[in-house]
Amino acid sequence: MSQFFQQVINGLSLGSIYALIALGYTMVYGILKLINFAHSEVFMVGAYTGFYAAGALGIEGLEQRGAAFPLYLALVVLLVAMSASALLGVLVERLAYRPVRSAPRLTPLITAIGVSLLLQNLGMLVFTPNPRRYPPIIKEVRFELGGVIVTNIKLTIFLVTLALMAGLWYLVQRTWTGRAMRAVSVNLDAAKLMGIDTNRTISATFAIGSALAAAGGILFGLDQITINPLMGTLTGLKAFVAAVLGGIGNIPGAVVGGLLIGLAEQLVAGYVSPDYRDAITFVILIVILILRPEGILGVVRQEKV
Amino acid sequence: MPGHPQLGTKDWLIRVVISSGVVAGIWGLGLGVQAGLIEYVQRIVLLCGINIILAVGLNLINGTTGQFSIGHAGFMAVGAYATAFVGVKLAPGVAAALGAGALADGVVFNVALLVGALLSGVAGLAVGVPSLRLKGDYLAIVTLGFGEIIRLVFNNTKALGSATGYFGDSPAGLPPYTSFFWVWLWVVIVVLIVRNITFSQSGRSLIAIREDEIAAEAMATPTTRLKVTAFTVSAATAGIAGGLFAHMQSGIRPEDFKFEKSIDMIVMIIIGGLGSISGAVIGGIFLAVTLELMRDLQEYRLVLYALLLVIIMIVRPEGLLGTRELSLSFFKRKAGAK
Amino acid sequence: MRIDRRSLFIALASSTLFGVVACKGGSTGGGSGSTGGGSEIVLGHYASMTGSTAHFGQDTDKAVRMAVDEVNAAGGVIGKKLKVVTLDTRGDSAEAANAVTRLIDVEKSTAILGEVASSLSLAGGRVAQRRKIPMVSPSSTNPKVTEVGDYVFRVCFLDPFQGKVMAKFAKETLKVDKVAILKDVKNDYSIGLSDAFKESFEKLGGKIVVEQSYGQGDTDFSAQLTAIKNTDSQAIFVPGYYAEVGGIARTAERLGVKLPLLGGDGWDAPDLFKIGGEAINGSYFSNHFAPDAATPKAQKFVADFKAKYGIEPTGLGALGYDAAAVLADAIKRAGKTDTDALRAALADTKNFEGVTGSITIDPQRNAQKSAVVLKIEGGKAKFAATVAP
Amino acid sequence: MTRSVTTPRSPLLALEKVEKIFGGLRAIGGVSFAVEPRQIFGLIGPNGAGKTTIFNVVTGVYQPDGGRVRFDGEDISGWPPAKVAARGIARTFQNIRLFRSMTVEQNVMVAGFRIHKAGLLSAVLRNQRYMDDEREFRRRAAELLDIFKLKELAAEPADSLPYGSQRRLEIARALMLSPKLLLLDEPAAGMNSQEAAELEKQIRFLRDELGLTVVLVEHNMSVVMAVCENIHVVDHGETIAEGPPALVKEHPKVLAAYLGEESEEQAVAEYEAVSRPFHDKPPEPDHD
Amino acid sequence: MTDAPVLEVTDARVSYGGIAAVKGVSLDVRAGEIVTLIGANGAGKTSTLKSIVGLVPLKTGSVKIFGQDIRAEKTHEIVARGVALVPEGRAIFGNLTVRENLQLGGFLRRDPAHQKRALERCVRLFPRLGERLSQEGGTLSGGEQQMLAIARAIMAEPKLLLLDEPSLGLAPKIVQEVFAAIAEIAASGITILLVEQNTRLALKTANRAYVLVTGEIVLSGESRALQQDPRIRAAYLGEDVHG
Repeated sequence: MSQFFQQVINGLSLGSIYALIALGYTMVYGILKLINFAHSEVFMVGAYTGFYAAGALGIEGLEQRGAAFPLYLALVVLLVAMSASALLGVLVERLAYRPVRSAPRLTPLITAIGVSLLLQNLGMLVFTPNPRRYPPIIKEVRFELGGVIVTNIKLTIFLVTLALMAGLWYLVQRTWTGRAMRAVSVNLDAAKLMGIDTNRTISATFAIGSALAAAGGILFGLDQITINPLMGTLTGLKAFVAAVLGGIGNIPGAVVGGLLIGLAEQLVAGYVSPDYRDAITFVILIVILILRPEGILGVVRQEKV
Repeated sequence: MPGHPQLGTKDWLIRVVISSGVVAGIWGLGLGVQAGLIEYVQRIVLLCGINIILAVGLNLINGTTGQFSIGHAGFMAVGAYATAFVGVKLAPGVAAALGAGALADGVVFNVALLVGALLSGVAGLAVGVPSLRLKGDYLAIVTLGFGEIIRLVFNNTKALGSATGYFGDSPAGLPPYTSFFWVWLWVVIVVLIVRNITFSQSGRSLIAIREDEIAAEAMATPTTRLKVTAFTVSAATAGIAGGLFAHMQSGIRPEDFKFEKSIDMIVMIIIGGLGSISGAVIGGIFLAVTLELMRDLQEYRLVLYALLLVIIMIVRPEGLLGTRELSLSFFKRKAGAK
Repeated sequence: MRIDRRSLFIALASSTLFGVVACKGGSTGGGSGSTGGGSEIVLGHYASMTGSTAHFGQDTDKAVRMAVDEVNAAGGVIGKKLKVVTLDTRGDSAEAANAVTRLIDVEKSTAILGEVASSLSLAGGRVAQRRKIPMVSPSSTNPKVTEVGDYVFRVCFLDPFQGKVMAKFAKETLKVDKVAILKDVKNDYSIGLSDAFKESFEKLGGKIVVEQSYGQGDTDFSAQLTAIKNTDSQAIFVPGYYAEVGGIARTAERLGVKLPLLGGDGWDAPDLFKIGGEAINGSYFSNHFAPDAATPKAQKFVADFKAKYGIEPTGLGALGYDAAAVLADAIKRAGKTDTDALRAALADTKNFEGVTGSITIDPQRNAQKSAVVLKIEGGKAKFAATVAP
Repeated sequence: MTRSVTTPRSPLLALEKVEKIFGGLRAIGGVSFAVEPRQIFGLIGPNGAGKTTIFNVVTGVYQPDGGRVRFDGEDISGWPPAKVAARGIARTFQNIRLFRSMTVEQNVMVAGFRIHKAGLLSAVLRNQRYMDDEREFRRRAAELLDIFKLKELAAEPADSLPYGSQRRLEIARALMLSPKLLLLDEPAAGMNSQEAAELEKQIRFLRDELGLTVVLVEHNMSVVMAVCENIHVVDHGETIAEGPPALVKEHPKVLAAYLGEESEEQAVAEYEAVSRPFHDKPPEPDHD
Repeated sequence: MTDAPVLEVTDARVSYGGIAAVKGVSLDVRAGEIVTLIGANGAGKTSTLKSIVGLVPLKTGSVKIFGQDIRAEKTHEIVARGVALVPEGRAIFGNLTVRENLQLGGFLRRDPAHQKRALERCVRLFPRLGERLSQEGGTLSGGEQQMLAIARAIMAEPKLLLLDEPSLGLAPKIVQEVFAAIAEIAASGITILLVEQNTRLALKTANRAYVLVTGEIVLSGESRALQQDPRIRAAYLGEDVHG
């Protein structure tokens, strides 16, 4: 039984990371109806920025002396990574997506795949393909509950994800920026007529989604120990599936979807075979899209004829 | 072809003569290529042919029918593994019956290719039936998922070598059946099949599905059946390409059929122009050649490759030809499909 | 406007087409050397310089170039300088075969070096074999690689041997009877090694309690380790690459799995200690050489490499160095660049003092080498035992 | 105008208490009517009254949530659109749905799929059966294009046609199905009075010469009143009146809910002006 | 008020992919006026409105708001100058509540005091909306959606209101209600440019009118005079006026 709970705990923390990334996918899809494949690379860049920022702040020296990395510096690392990713997300939208915004739907999709490939390969060039150990910007503390081992990092991941989801939900539902985003997602031209600077709103969406991905990247690094330039590919794909599972465009849905994918993956790996941990995600994707394409929390909208 | 006369024996005779001429032409060309080109260039020429088959086949579903698959590498994998496996199992028997040599090899290879095409077609059918109810991005993502699942299955199948891949029973790997003659003969066959489908009643209906599915249905078009058919044919052609690829490589492994391979195929048809057969041909050649030419760029190669893709999408998303066709006299076609 | 753009693209397309024709001439890039007549001997190296296994190719390439530079600094071989031409495989077997074909046809390579991954060595090896150009793989340990034919060699030991070494060590030295296996199913090396270990270990009377798996590039191993934790295994055999092994060690520690990890030469990289940290202490792996019991030659190699590139060499690098050195030595002994003579000289390699130990090529064209078992203590790999073939 | 004599024959199309609900909203709530063979039948009502929804239920685009649709003695409720079309119901669309990049001729030929005999294999082999098929389709398409004065435009891409011609092309395409029943959704929308008058003639031609039954959704009252023999009026998804034009025009419920309180002629004229959907030509690519 | 007209369009041309939809339209609207632009389907009315607010690019010509050339400005900047457009087909935000729709209408006037005041005004103008503030916009009836669209447009208290076919698809009774509200809005001092197919109604409501046929102004003048003009009928029905 403790094994089961251990798998559940691990699944939830993994799922939380998927959820954080899924939020970015879901926001962008909601507003532009675009699968932002490059989002997984924004996540990767976020993780690397955190890696280098921690290095610049002297984490290696502290570690060698056995000293903990101060919390305020950890927050600085987080902030730097989130800003860098936000900037990257905005740039990608500006340079690659905006020119094809009004093109047929598949053009932006392929553009997104292209940008994803580009950033991946740039990542290998700049960061080198070698996996890196993630610096312990938060010192890991372990505690055991009835044979189940929980770490402060796993708890942090879970709580940060819930907090960011709540914050995002508040932003979208209760603030002017959020209202503008929702207006843009329903009807771009009508939003313009309200006096909304739609380009700025779309940029803001990319910035926020990308910042969340960077947070996910850092938490991922802390939890999973190593990062590499290809870390985003599969993780991003799973996060996207999470967004679809929860109902694309739906913020709580992304989180529910992320947690479910994380759990499913972990349980399949633990009880069926780790060989099929990736396959289960795709199986879930296929099943959900065929049975309920609007996702768990999504709303059906019938096409007008 | 308005006012086409009755097809008489003479017409069939002409067709047979033309076909024989084409076969002989490819054969002769093959001899020339073997004699005149270094093996490196020969390999690129083979790759071009395989790419053309991939691109023309994928174009039938992505371009003509407007249903977006980004997981076609999976079908290529099915064809590759099936062809390789069947070829290995078949070879001793056929060699015993016909005597070892070019004839036996040709028989084994083409039977194996057909089996490969059949099985990848079946895989296409199995994937297409549930998936093709979806549209646009969602369909794309599901095909991606299926493509990955197919690869994971091969990755976990011991009998086919798991991650090491399948190389047949001999340490030297699969026999190098793939020659200029077979590749380009199959190029001609696949291009002809796809072209004849595209410019027929079924092809018109496929384009109608792309243009407006609801209207197509209202015109009594069995859209699902047609989409699945196109998907199956498309998967089968990918299977043929896979089989040719396997025997060019002397061996295959799951890693050969990753998502990136599907992207490569999409890049081919995007470059040429979605919906254009001649565009797909150009795109297939372009990709094989460009990737080779850029090899000297080392680690910058893939960066440039991705950059090229993005720039094409921004500057010329409809590709080189759009949905137009180059009017090659080879096709003997009037400007009907413009 | 539209017309202009179209013609631009057509021009682009046709220019690449002409590129092929130009290739026929045989002089693209830097490959202008020719067999025999020129002042240079071209060694073609094909490696994954990009893609997910790029660090293998890059590490190997650095060492290969270093070896060649050293040979050239010492005056070259048979009066000629060696020249390395490296082509990328992107970790893709079609590209590997393309690359080898081009190395032979266009770059006019006398011999071929590569690849790290066995499947790519197989793809490239078949081309080399067909064209009768000698090829030396630095670090492909899958037995099938040299079975391709008589022109394919390697300078590393084979997976069955390595598996036997670790099985014997586990059963006889560590005295464990029950072992869990955690293998990388996307990696043929890992699968081969795991099979070899399993066979030997069971032959010795041990028991494989559970077999778990992961895929190269994975970062989450908690499900597998949680499952292993709930068995009565006494050790875990992890025949993978260092990056995942480091993560596995950390995850095991985190989950309270206090079992020693056992592995193979894929562990050998400085990053293993960086990634694994303290969690990797107390683990054992088989390798080509032990740094602390290293020969002066090996020590010099490590020092030179660090001086030249600013980073520690990996085991892959050491083997790359040896492969290039063995090849240079064979050319010297053959006295000419004739491929048959070179092949014969390679096959004749005996007791060559390499960085990774003494190399003798056996009739199957594999290197007969002894293996060492290293124990990790305090962030360093220390010599624990030597196992001869 | 020839008024068909009501016959005791069974109706060609019969709706029995058909219901359709969208997310709690009742788009049609129990509509029943019957269309006799060779009748020109009008279906009118204010925008959003559910007329197009009725078409969509009949043609299988939507599944009815209640009631039945009978066609030619067969219950076709819930059939998929292609099956309904193959059974003999053809339609046009409110917002033109042509295959835009295809030529005018090809648009018409698409609708020949139902009767094509040459399968994929024939197409691949380009055998006699395929040749016969193609020739036959071309002949029929030419005939239809001739009727609708589109012959000269046969090789033009459909989206390059003027609005009125696109509307006619949609009808020609529908006729390629050789249907028994033709549903026309606002065929006069966007036509000027001359074009509308021409359309009236064409609709009568369809019935008189081709023996078709026609159901018409239309806002152009002069067209409706001129060609329809029977008119069914819906409002808010429910039937409020049915009968011949003269009767419907004077029905108090129709006057109250639909034409307003002004004098009838004025109201008709006003209605005409108000309720035509507007398409600023050419349409922009839609962004949704 | 200054002498400059609220809106002055000079020789505006709009085309879509090479096909001209508006071929040199010039018109002006002065403070306090209701001006109507009438014409049949496809005459270019909507395109003219869209070009004024920058939703479609002008090929040539200029648009001036209070004498300021706004051709280079983006839609949201033009809106910020006090121009509001009620688009054809209403374009309300279907899955946002009525209240949120209205709030967004006042996106440029976000201070709570203004929002409260403007909301109250809208509810006074259209009491039906007041009952449905927390309902999703998409669940409103056609007439209510039109009212919401108009109310949303005046939330920011524009100086110039552009209305595109407010009567479209509405039953006559509702049309009367909507037009009564338009008259009230005009009375409150907002200048109005009304695009309408319902010629009679439009001429009844407006002070002046322009008649648009296939992208060109063929007739203009006082509404009262135009009401009697036989050419109106010709223009409206799309018959050839040029002779």
